[in-house]
Amino acid sequence: MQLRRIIPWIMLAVLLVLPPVLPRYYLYLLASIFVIALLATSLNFILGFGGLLQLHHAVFFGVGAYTFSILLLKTPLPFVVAVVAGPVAAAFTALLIGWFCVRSRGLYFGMLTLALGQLVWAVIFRWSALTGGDDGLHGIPVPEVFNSLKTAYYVTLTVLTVCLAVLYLILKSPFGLTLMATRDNPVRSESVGINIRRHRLAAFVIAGFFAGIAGVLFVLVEKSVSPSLLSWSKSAEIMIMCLLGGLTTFYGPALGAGIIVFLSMKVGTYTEYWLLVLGIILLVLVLVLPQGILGFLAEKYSGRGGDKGGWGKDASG
Amino acid sequence: MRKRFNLHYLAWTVIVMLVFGVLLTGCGQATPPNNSGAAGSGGSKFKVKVGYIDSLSGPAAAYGKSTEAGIKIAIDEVAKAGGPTIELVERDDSFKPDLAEASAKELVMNQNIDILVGTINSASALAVSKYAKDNKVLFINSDSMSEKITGAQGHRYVFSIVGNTAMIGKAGAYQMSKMPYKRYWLAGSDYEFGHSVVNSVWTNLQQMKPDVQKINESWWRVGESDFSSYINAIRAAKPDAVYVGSGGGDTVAFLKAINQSGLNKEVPIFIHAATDHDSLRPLGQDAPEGVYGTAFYFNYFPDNAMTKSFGEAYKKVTGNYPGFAGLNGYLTIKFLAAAIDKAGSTDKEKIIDALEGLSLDTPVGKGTIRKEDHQLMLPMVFGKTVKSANLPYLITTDNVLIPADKIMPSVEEVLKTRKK
Amino acid sequence: MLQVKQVAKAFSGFQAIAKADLTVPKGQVVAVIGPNGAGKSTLFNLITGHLRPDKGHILFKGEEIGGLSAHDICRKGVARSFQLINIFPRLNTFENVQVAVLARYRKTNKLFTPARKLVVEETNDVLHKLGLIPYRERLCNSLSYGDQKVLELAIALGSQPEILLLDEPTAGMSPEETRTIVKLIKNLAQNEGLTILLTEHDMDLVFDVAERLMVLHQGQTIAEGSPEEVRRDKAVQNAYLGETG
Amino acid sequence: MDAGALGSQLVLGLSRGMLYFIVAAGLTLVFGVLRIINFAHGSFYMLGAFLSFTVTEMMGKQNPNGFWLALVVAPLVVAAFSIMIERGLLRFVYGQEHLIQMLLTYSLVLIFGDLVKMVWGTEFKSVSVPGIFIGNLSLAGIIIPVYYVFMLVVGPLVALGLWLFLTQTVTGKICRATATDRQMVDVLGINSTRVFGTVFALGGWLAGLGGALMAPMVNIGMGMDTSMVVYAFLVVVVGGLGNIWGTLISALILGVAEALGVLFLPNLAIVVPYVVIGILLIIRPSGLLKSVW
Repeated sequence: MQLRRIIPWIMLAVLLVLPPVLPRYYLYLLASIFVIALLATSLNFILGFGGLLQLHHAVFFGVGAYTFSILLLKTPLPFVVAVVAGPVAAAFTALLIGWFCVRSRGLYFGMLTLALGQLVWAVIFRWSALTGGDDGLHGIPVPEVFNSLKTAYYVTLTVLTVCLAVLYLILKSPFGLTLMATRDNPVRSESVGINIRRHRLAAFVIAGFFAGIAGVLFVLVEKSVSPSLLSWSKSAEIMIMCLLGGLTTFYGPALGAGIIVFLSMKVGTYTEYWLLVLGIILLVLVLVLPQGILGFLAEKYSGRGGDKGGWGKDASG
Repeated sequence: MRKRFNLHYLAWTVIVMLVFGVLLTGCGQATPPNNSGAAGSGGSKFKVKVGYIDSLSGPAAAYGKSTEAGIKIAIDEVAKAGGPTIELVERDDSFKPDLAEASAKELVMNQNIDILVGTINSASALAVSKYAKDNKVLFINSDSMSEKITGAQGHRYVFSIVGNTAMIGKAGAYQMSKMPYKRYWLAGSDYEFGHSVVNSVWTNLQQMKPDVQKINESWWRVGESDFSSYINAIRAAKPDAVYVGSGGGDTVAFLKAINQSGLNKEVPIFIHAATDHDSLRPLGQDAPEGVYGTAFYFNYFPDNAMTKSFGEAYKKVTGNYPGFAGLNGYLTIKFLAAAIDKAGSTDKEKIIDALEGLSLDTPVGKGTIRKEDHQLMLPMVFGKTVKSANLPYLITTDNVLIPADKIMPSVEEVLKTRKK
Repeated sequence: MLQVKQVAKAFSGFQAIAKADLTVPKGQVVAVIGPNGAGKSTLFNLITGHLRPDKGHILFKGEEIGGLSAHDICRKGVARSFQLINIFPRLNTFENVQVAVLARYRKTNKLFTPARKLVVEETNDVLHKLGLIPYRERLCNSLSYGDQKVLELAIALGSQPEILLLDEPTAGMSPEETRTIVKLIKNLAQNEGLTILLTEHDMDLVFDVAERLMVLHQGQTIAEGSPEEVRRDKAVQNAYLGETG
Repeated sequence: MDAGALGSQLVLGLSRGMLYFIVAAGLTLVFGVLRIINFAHGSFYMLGAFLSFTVTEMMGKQNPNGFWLALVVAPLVVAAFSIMIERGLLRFVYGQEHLIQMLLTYSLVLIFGDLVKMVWGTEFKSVSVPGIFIGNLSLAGIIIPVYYVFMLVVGPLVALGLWLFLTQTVTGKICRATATDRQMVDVLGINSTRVFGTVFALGGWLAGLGGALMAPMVNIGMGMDTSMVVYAFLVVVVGGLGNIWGTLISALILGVAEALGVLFLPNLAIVVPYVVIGILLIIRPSGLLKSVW
């Protein structure tokens, strides 16, 4: 129990002192892992803790990234405004999509997020005057300081840490407790006076907001955007990260993101069949380790965490 | 309970073994296959690592794989002829621009490579180009036909070996302006490539032949499976001619639909790359006759020794004759190798200087890299599809070589787009 | 306090409730009885807003609540327990009740205050009342069946209702556990002055705790009144008591 | 705008709708009975097309019987694959959550994508239309390619076959009952998982049939799985998840809407289906017909 509390702090300390000794490339790789880790954690906020089948989370990531890029590239608005606008636009998109989706439950919710997410994708793909269509936007003029990999590393790490802390606080707050209650038992939640639709919508918007932050970070690191950011294969990839790390655990998705991003790079250097490898990993995971790595460890070394029933049995209710 | 845990250990073992297995088997293949016969001849003293990023899987894999084959053939040829030894480091971007950019960074930062080539996806090429600019590494665009690469977003560190949408449009308009048709229907795949080709054709055609009219335009989604309703709408409008700007896979499918509907017998149709071998070969005898098309390359025209030798070399490796994507890869390496020899160095800045204005003989004729915008100027070919007497697929007839100066946008025009 | 008037509900052709009437006076314990499939659970679901009545009125303190959503009805002061265990399996006992208390105080939207510092006293109060304090930190799917049933009740009490609906509170319980529950119910009614509406199989229990009965048969109210009146009612004897002997 | 063009467009729209229906029907059937969102449906479709290519190649490219043989063989092989997947993999996750089941099918998408690339390579491929289907049929100013007439026959035949299967056979009846009320079926002592294999195979067969039917019209290559499966999902959602007749209606609406969009708004045709889908979803968020959900 003690150890579990300390590990995140140790990780943070190690990551803080790493840059001087790390080769450039690994700084970059870690920075992009931080971005994806935030994205995956924001998904897990509603998927693992809210029990909502969000099948197209990359949409909010993309909307955040695109809003930020377009404002920087095509308007004279100051950097700070663009930084704020990205997540806000993502949250607003989440509000729109969520408003339709929370009326249905379980798989139907999932299908609607998928369908509506594809609509957003189509808009971005089509509206080439604004978004550059499938060519994307490149050379986003982010302030000079972000051109240094070290800055990018520390900025992404700081934002990730702060966002994880905030998400953690939210999960431990009455809002989070209630969210988990609606996941565990929607019917009962209603009958103790929780407006589950509104509560789920709020959670959906929060998750969209944090995905938007990840989108902004992505642009800071990569300085370009393209519609593939909000393709559904991207969404599936994030879901795989959550599953790999453990859906019922808080740090699982971040761990999963680290593993998948790192592996995709490593495997990519040896073979063009990375997707096959990913598919096999996923298959094995689903069949024998559905509670994920951290879920498994939690189950093994302490009572709570990845519990037997697994995830979201009642989410379909 | 016991059984459950055993299962978990099994899972862990399988995952760990899988990961290591992939890493290990990968290591075996990691050495590039092309430098075997090279060093022996004691030729050039230059050795260089080139990073190659392309879509080797995903919807455009057909072109990526074809370019890859062209590149490998050129590497062998260059080495045998005593040129630089080129070690190719490949990365698959699966048609995803974010993956392409990440791969570029990995190649540059982790593998210490400062020459990159690729990629069929325009967004990938633009992203890699931008990264190359910021980090002062050389990027030679081998496949992407976006005119932004050497146009609006061009810079010192990017070169393009393949023709672009502006050139395609100008070449198409040049040929169409010689024909009597006035009322046009425009159509295409609804994405950047389709729109820029059609725009370029239409603006150029209006300049060359002011009395042309556009009846309407129609756009289908990339990967459309059913063209009958589009063909019916075109048929109903009774245009004099149709111009189509469609992506690779869509071109094949659209040609098939033309053949089934017989539209080619009612109205002249112009499609860029409809005459390309990669579009016609898959269709066998099911391709429509009489469709006009510009292309970057025919493997049988102009009939010269280089055309033949490259065609045969490519066929030996892949089993098929090459289309334009194969030539792209081939020319990319040829120009790079020539530049290294000319520069007498593998220093990227010197290679860039050497590439500027470099001329080489190619299967399509003499090609020169324009100094000002780093775009390769190469003639284009134009022809009309026809059934072949002895081949199982269609070829072209009435072939024309469109000289490079007729299809290149002027330097001023290009540099003006960069100012904006 | 609660009035059900001429309520009807059908499920794709099947008339679950044809014509139900019920009056629950303030401070009384009222029981709805009837054979299996008489529509007792459906009636409960109609009152608590999990289902929407096709016809008729449901009045709570003179205010129409028929057709309102479940959470709105709960906020007006109607809480219920469920026949089958219906708790939050992956929260601990304390949190299970805390959720209800938080909802009662409209504090579920607080984002940044740690939940463990909020409404602790109120929650502990409820746990104490039902003797669940020893299990405070236990993950509730590790509790015994009987304790889970008690927790079920505790969650309902967490909403601090004015009227409590108990759907088969002793279903599946051992005689000893049943006695505990009966004691709890009596205690709630007498000491807390809570109005209680319950359905129950165990007739001894019903006649022990209920001050008023309503008999539902094939979706219709066939009798309503004091236990003695109902016991003497001919229709009831035919329809219900007669069958069970 | 002459009436002939409008008429042709309507008929073409219907035939396009039939195509969507054939592919989407399997998806919705599997969803209704197994409650699994089968992402691998697109892979089955792709497999059907590639198998059809192989069969026609083996028969000789110009042999008209190749097409017919492919139409029989390809769907059956895909169905066989489906059974293997159901028995070998899916079976073990029936007790699991939706997400887990869904991700299992997604892993198949990844695996099949690369396996197809390994087996068939990346070059574009094409299947010939048999000679009798080349050309147009002309009737009262309405011009339709013969192959589309064929589609217009096959589509309703498939629908009819499904209807007969679901209403006249015991397995079909169990399927319908399972889709409507799983619990009730279990209470009646019918082991509902028993029909899962059959249904999954049927779903695979339909996808394979779709692939084989589309093969003569499309360019067979990488990526045809995902471009189709997303579209099929939209059709299924609009129709009402799990409801085959809803899928039929929504497929036809979308097909006709698209065809009319091409005629009247040719430069915006691509957004028409999305607008239609958006409107339908706003009007009926849970699909056109009552979903079994």
